[in-house]
Amino acid sequence: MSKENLILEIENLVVNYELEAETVRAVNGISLSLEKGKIVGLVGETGAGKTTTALSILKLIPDPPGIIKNGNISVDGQDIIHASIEEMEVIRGKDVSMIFQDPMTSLNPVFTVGDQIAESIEIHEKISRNEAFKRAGEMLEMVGIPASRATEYPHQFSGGMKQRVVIAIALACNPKLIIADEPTTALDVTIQAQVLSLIKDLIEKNNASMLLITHDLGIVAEICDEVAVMYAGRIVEKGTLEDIFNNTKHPYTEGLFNSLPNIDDRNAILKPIKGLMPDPTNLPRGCSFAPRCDYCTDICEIQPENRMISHTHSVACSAYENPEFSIVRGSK
Amino acid sequence: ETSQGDAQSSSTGTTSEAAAPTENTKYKEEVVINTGAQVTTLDVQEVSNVAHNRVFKLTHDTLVDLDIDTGKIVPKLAKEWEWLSPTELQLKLRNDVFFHNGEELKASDVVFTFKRAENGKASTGRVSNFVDVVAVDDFTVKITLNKPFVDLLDNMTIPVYSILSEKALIDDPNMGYTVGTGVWKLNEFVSNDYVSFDRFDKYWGELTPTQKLKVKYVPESSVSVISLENGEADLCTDLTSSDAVFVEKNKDLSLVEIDGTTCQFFGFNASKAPWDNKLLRQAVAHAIVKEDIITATENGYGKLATTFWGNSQFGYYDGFGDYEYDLDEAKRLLAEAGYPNGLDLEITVPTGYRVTTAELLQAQLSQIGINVTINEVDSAALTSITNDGTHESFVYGLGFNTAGDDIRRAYSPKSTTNRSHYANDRVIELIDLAVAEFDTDKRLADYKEIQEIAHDEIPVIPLYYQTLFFGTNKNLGGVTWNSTSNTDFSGIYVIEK
Amino acid sequence: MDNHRSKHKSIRTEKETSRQHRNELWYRFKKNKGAMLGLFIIVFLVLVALSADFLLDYKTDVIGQNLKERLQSPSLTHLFGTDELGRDLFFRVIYGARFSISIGVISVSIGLITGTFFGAIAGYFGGYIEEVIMRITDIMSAIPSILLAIAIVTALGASTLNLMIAVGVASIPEFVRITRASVLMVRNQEFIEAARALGVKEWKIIISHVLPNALAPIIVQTTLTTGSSIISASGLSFLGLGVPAPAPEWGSLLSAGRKFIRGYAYLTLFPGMAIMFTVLAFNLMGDGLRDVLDPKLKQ
Amino acid sequence: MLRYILRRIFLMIFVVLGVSFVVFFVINLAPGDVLSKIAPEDATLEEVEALRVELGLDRPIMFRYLDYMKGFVKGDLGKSYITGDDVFKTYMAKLPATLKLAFASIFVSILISIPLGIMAAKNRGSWKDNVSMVAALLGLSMPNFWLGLLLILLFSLKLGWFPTGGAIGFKSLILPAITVGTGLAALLTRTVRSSMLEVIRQDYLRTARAKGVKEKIVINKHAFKNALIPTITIAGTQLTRVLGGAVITETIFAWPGVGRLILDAVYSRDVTMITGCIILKSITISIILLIVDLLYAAVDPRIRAQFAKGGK
Amino acid sequence: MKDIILEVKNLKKYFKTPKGMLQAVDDISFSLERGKTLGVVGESGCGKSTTGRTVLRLVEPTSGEIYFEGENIAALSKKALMKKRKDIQMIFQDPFSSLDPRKTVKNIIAEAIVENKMLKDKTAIEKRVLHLMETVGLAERLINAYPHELDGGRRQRVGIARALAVEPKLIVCDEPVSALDVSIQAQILNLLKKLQKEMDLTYIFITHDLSVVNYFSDDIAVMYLGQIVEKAPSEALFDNPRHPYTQALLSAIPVPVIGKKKDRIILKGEISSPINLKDECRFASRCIYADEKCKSKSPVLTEISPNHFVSCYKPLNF
Ligand SMILES: Nc1ncnc2c1ncn2[C@@H]1O[C@H](COP(=O)(O)OP(=O)(O)OP(=O)(O)O)[C@@H](O)[C@H]1O
Ligand SMILES: Nc1ncnc2c1ncn2[C@@H]1O[C@H](COP(=O)(O)OP(=O)(O)OP(=O)(O)O)[C@@H](O)[C@H]1O
Ligand SMILES: [Mg+2]
Ligand SMILES: [Mg+2]
Repeated sequence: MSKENLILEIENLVVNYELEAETVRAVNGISLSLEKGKIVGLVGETGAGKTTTALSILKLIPDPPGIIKNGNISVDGQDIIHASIEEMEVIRGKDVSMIFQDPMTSLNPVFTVGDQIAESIEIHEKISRNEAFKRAGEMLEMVGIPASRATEYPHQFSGGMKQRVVIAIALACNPKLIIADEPTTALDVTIQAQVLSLIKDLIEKNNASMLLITHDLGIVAEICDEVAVMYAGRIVEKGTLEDIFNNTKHPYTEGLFNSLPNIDDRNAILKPIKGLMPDPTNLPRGCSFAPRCDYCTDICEIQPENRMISHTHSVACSAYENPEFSIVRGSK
Repeated sequence: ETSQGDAQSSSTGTTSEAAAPTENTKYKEEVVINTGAQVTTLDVQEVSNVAHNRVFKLTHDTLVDLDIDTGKIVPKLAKEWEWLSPTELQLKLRNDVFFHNGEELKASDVVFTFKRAENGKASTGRVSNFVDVVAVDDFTVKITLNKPFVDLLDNMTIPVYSILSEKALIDDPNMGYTVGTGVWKLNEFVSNDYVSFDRFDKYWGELTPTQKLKVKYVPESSVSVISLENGEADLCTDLTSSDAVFVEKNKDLSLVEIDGTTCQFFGFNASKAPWDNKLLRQAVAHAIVKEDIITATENGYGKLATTFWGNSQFGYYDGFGDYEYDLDEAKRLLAEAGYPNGLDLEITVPTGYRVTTAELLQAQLSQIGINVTINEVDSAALTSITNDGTHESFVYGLGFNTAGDDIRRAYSPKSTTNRSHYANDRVIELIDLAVAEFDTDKRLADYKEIQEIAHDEIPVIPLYYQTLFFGTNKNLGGVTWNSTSNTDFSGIYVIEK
Repeated sequence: MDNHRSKHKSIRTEKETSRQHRNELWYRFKKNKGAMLGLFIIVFLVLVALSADFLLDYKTDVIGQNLKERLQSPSLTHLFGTDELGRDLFFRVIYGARFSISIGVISVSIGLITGTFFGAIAGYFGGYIEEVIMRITDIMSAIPSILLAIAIVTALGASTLNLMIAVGVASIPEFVRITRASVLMVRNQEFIEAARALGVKEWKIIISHVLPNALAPIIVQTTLTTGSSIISASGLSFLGLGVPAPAPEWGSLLSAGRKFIRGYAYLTLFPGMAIMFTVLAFNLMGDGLRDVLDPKLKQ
Repeated sequence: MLRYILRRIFLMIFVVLGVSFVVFFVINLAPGDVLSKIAPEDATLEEVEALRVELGLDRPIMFRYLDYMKGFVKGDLGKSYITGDDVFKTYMAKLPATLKLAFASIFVSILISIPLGIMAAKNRGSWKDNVSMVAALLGLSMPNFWLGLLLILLFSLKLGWFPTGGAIGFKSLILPAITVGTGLAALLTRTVRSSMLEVIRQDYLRTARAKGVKEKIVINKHAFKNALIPTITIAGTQLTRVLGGAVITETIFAWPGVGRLILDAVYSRDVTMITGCIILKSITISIILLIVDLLYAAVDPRIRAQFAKGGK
Repeated sequence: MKDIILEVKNLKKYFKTPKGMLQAVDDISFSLERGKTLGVVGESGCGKSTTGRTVLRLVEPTSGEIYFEGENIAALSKKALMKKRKDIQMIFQDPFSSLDPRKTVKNIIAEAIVENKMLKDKTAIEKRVLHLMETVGLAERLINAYPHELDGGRRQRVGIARALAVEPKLIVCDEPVSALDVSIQAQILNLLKKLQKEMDLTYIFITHDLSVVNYFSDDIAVMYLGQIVEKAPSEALFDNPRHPYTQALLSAIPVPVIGKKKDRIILKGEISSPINLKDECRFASRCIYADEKCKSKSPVLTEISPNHFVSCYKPLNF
């Protein structure tokens, strides 16, 4: 895996939200890299720090209270952490663009969708307004909306169409990297299916890469090449689809799978993870999953190291100090 | 809201003269007068009060005028006149007078005017004693009265008797009354805001050098003064004593100070118990310190009043002493009236400066055990309260005309101006006698007797005569100053440096 | 479908050491310096108003006249100087707090109670009841508040109580609107439906669920209106419809002093400042409360 | 759209009827009547009564009201008892001055409040925020007449920059507009600030930033246009307030507006004038509110859509 | 003999809107056996919640009958309804807005008990509250907590405890887990299952998550634009969906198993507006099989195999 081939590289990223009374440790030293042309899924529960990670890449963390404490991020070899705001403004929307979770609120209600798509083009390609607007129409056609509707406002669109508009905005300038933050969570299943297949097609067509954030393992199974599982601001397990789904190593990942009702076996019993995610302002010492973990032992008091299981698969669990150790799911 | 009534006055008049004008003096083209009272109509027969009369005198002329220095009646539109009998007055008109619409003034206009006066709200009472007005010829009019009326000529100097143009009112029944014979011709009237005038060059008398005149309504008096200091206005009427100071201090301005005829008084409802009791009223009169009231309400400006009579009105008499400040006597009278421990009294007072007077009365009367509450109302409410007679006492002011018979409205039991509801048959008898009496001495004796009765029964306690302040540009001249409505601004001019 | 946001909160506010809701509000309020200053001034004024009767003798100190000492500039003997009747302005301003504060408080209570009552009914029941209430509100607000006040004061006579009524009545429409809007927001929340499913009676739902949750904007409006009521009352004094003399209500003092505004500026300065700081205090507190109570601004 | 406007006009009729009724009766509650102003000083009590009968003021109020409404239905608002002038004409003569003052003060307040509000919101919690909020509040906390007098003392007397009053020329507008405007500015600043705070949290701003839009444009274009909607609401209601009640400012600056006209009419109990003016005023206000609503529609396409549907 | 606890016949609920009549629920009928769960699935806005609410008469039905234990709820007077209400309860989707933020857990749960005069004594009430909390798995120490201090899962447990407080027989669960994270979701689903077993509860389980409904329900009704398009026992429905919409819906579910890619039926367009609908098959505009007939008259729900109802002119066969 050569560095040139990486579109995104995150090293040891730490992000805190420093509030008046407390500090939320949202991201606690994650490292992640993304090869060109690949789709990587970032999975985790609410509050795991997925969005924070994504926003860090564009340096869009709300500041205050958010602060990038530590770490390196580079996009296509370009250093992000030390880039000025002006430099970032050039990167945003051009090299890296983002699709947000909620199409209902991600579009500005008082501008036409055409304008909102054209704005991005106008900024980055330095072309005239009219031309940009024409391009916006083409983008709309591309996501399956008649160009004639470019002059309409977001409220005139349905949820699925709005999400397509958001996608059109993100893809308007042929970005190299797309960060999709739960792009279909707000949509109905049938619409979700439409949108996902659209995204996938467009990514392939544009030869772009994508970081797909979701909490739906089903979606990951369907379109991702690699997966990273996040828990309490850390990546606990990372690998190819095959590694994670069929060769699960981390107890948390196992818990996630066990929590899902199996559509094919309606009599299978759900085995939820006990307890709750720890309070990010008050993380336990050592492994943050330990309090909920069935396999927890004394060594979990120490922060687990990332351990390569194979050259694609890594896991952060101290239980593997013991070579005998295996989780239930993995053993079956 | 001041109720200075119709007024007409005398000896205090002076004519203001700025540095004597020379050949090539430059005059200000437009002169602006600020007034604190509104002008609601330009029809002389509809309203008669100080603020309106000042304006009426600009556009209209009366048949006769009053010489302020001598107190004599002098010709105006009428060159000469003659009493043919005690009830018949014949007047000869000038024959060089034109109305603003170009028509010549004729006797028929006078006849028309007095005929129309029967329907005017303000004029109807004025002509109720007219039996007939006839045009003897084009320039001679004869007025016949139903009974002798000594004060007729005096009264006829009030603008409500101004002569209107018959032609103008036939041409334009709505606005024709604005056409007069005065030196100023109406340009624009914006009610609640201003009235502006152009000079009428065909005026029969002396013309002023000023081309345009504007009378502006500025309700807030301190603002009015500031606008004078700024040069936005050239003259300010009716300043308060506290504002007058600033005019005095300013070397570009001059202050005109005139003894007023408006008597500020403290009146009782003499027709309602317990204040129908003379003793109670006398007790109060002994407990009041009028000087303090002048000091606090008027910053010391004002002339102490002992009689309820205009101080330039015919028949004015102040030979008897005032009630002495004597708390023991006051308490004795209270006890005699049956209130040894005092009693309650409500003073109804219109909003404004008179409230201070009421506050002082409250403090002073508390000394003799009278517990005063102050009922502050607006002037419309005050009028209806006093008309209905539901009040106990009130603080108000009354402006008098020069004519002696003007006292009638203050003491006639039916008059709305008699807010005390005071009724004394002898007083009425004396008033009736006096107005038909051509012998001046006898008349004066009648009026003296009235004042003695009133002084004893004291239905109103006269407090003081308000001093009037006008602020002017230092270079302003041409104004005939007078205590009340006879102040004549029509000759006004300002010399430009 | 947007439960995303609430999930955030759930994680963040999940504390093993559960801090009480009210304490938290107070904590946030305390951090707002302006609001604290406002509260401080108000508490101070209320204390002054309450103790005025002990500190001063109304008959001598407050309305006792002394013409020999009229119109004296501020000095050690007369901190704020004296007025045209020689009354000590400092004492009058102090005593005036009683009037001005109670005018603010009582007139607001009138607006608050009436407005909230009708607003809640309109918002909760909707339909034609709402239509009627809202149209009447429209009518009331179409009549200029100052005219309404003038009419009331002239009709009922000038007295402190009538002034309060006048100012209070004029503030009703605003309270109706705000309450209604706020109730409308709460009305459609699921917990209201849950209460109904449990068989809770409608009026009880209004009182124990709807109003408490709709209260925040009403509280804010109350503090803000208290300030503006004091201003309105002073405006009425200017028009001669204020608290009758010789009571030293600040608006009356200010308006009585205005003819001396040039020669004896202190006569308007001190009452003016008193009004200004009081109103400012109520406004600061209102703004602070708004920040504290508005759940959207929590972060 | 048309349906919406028609509905509003229908409501306007309803409000007018209610207003006329309330005003007519409320004024009659007050002691004193117009006769105290039109009867001559020297009138006798009988003459006053005669005049009352002549003017029909002796009849029961209900009849007088019905008579008035009869005229009103025919489009006749009656004549002033005091001046005899046509009420409609008088009102219309005063309206321009009032409108001028209202719009000028709204303009002044917008001029102050928008930059101040945006700055405060952008720097929430900082000293800039605190200072501008306190400054805005000070404007609100000063009784209007006091502020007006102080302005006159400073700018007319001391500095001589502006005239003390009267509605002549642009200069005369400035001080009254500031007097009314500062109070409004305080409210507007707060509205701008809080709606900006609201908008600043919205996801679509993040979208805009993610597109690479410059921060300044994000605030001034994307955020502001959204924050404008509540601002227009408040500005609209404030405008109506100024239209009805700048009485005090009008008095101090001798501004010949509607408020003063109504006030004077109240003092003289000129019932036709008061009722007529207030009816006209509420119509003026309704029209302005309608315009404000249409203005929202211009800013906010969602509202435009609602209008198009005819709903509210 | 089946013990039918609820029978809904020709239920309609229309809302007046400025655009026209919104047919939120349009002529649906179903029945439900005691102790069983009926799953209701469908896309956003198809009328699931309205159906649930109408069953409780939280919204007044436009027409139709709702027989609960043989009694027509739709015809009850307000007063009688008040008494009946406690037999049917509801658990809401949004655990945040369904709890009064100003009440403590104790008050929220106790309100139901007090209002229905089930207990009077303070300590008895508190005991009952604690018992209920234990039943739904809430720690005792949370009794005085406010909703905002709780996470979504716990809040949802409070909602459940509140519903249980009045000892209902039927509970309408309106998307009770869709706002929760998977791990919490599983906890709540397990809890609901446990309670059903213990208390012999009957559920109407509304959701848009098909994998959940499959796990949870005995029967499933698929709704589309205010109507039930297919209703069958869960297995039958999943194994053999007959309506084209059901089929598309099932095929759209992403399954967390790699390689398990089904033939996806991607529907064109989106669910259309339920206002002023014409007499045609409501799915016709999105259906690949639709023809003239579908567009001329609305099909009716017919039983095509035992207990399997479909509303389609050409039910598919697999
Ligand atoms: N602006 C903020 N201020 C304070 N805390 C924040 C802020 N944004 C996020 N957090 C906290 O940071 C942590 C991580 O949040 P983040 O949004 O990255 O999670 P996520 O994995 O995207 O969750 P979700 O699945 O809910 O979107 C959470 O505890 C969240 O409450
Ligand atoms: N009170 C109401 N007034 C008007 N329309 C309503 C009302 N309640 C619901 N609707 C409309 O009825 C239709 C069905 O709504 P309902 O809430 O039952 O859908 P749902 O299937 O529960 O959707 P979701 O999955 O979004 O919760 C929707 O179009 C909705 O807009
Ligand atoms: Mg997120
Ligand atoms: Mg629903």
